Amino acid sequence: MPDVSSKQMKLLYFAWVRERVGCGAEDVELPEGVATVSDVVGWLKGRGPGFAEAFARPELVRAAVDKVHVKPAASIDGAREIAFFPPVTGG
Amino acid sequence: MPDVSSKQMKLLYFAWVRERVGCGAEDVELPEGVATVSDVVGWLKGRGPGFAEAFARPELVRAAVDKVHVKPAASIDGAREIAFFPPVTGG
Amino acid sequence: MIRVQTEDFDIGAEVKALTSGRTDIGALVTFTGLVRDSNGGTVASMELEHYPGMTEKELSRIEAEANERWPLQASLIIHRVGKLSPGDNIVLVVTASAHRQAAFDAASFLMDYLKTRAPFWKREETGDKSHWVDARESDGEAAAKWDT
Amino acid sequence: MIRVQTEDFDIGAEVKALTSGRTDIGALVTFTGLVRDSNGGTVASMELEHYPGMTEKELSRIEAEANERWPLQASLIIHRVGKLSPGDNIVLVVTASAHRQAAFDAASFLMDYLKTRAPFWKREETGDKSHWVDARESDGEAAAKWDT
Repeated sequence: MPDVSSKQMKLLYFAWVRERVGCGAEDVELPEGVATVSDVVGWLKGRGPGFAEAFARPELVRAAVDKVHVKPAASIDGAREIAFFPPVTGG
Repeated sequence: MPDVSSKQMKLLYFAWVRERVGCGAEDVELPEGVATVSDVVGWLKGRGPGFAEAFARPELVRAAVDKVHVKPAASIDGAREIAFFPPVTGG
Repeated sequence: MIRVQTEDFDIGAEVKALTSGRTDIGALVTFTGLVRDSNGGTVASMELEHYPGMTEKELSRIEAEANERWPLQASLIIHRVGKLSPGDNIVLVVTASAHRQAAFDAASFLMDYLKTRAPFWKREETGDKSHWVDARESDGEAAAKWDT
Repeated sequence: MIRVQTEDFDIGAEVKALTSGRTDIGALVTFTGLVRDSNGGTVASMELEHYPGMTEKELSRIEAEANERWPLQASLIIHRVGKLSPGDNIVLVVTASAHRQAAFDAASFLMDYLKTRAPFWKREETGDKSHWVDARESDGEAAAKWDT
């Protein structure tokens, strides 16, 4: 059974994900059963129209757990920070 | 029958070809029958020990006719300047 | 060495700092990415957003990987963030090696990886409109070719 | 643009001159070749001989060929001649394009062709001995790969 404190999470949003969500960073308490990045996205989509729009096509959104690129299926067990953003366009 | 004046030629030597030949540039009168770069090399080899040494292994020497890289079989018809040098090592 | 900064960089000064007093470098390659006015005079400015902390982490990882793959005497990545104008420098990559092939390949690799992994996002301002630059599929393909 | 000179060059100044006031360049690559002490501290100096007239002709031809093969916004080749010391600059190649692949490929092409076609010869002075640097077979192979 997961530690309750592990559900405290910092979420970060960048570029158009940030603009649609309406904020760049927030601290959230994730509900029970949210175990993967994909689960987080599913939960976020129900939090309001901005979130629904930002994650309407989840395949366009990339994620990083504790500043490391991950796939949607990645576990968030032990994570402190999850970031969501479009494909990068630097360089 | 080739024009006699066409046999007046400027010869240039670079790098170790120049050192072995003993000079960097000279004006020569090529004998009848010397029609290709290879012929010139053959004629040069008989001009003294320095020349013999410089062209002892003709495959190590490159040539340019009027400042354009050529193969040994290239004609020297109409040429004004022939240069001999080792493979280039710039850059 | 990696740096994320708002200020411009000076290619000549960066190269001098890397090579000064050394005699083991035979080949040095620099790549500079600049803000290009891709719309023919209509792009007024560009805003570069990034993910502080992750950016440095990714750039360091990419640089370390280049140094594992090629024998480099020196390497440097500088990426600017914030507001930039057409013609401005965006990114500088420098690689130095004994021979040219390693320097060329490492610089090309660094750019390909940076383009697909470093968390930067560009927004172009055109007149009173702005849009986020789309990722290019060709960048993903360019990065994938190093996986072989 | 091509230049053969005894003086050193300043990468930063050359790049600035090529890019200043332009907004159509997205990618700029420089390659610098330096005198490397390949014998571990024993090379005292290097003498670069060339074939005046033919050198300029060949460099111009190579540069023109690069501009035919890739869409370049700017290109530059500077090659030094005369006496050089370990750590000194020998050659600078700069290529600028809208996109990075063209700039990288063109710079690499220019160096490969220059190495096998431009009439320069290096003599290394080591203590009281000197020897002419041998041409590298790998340079011929590198140049040949562009023929396909």
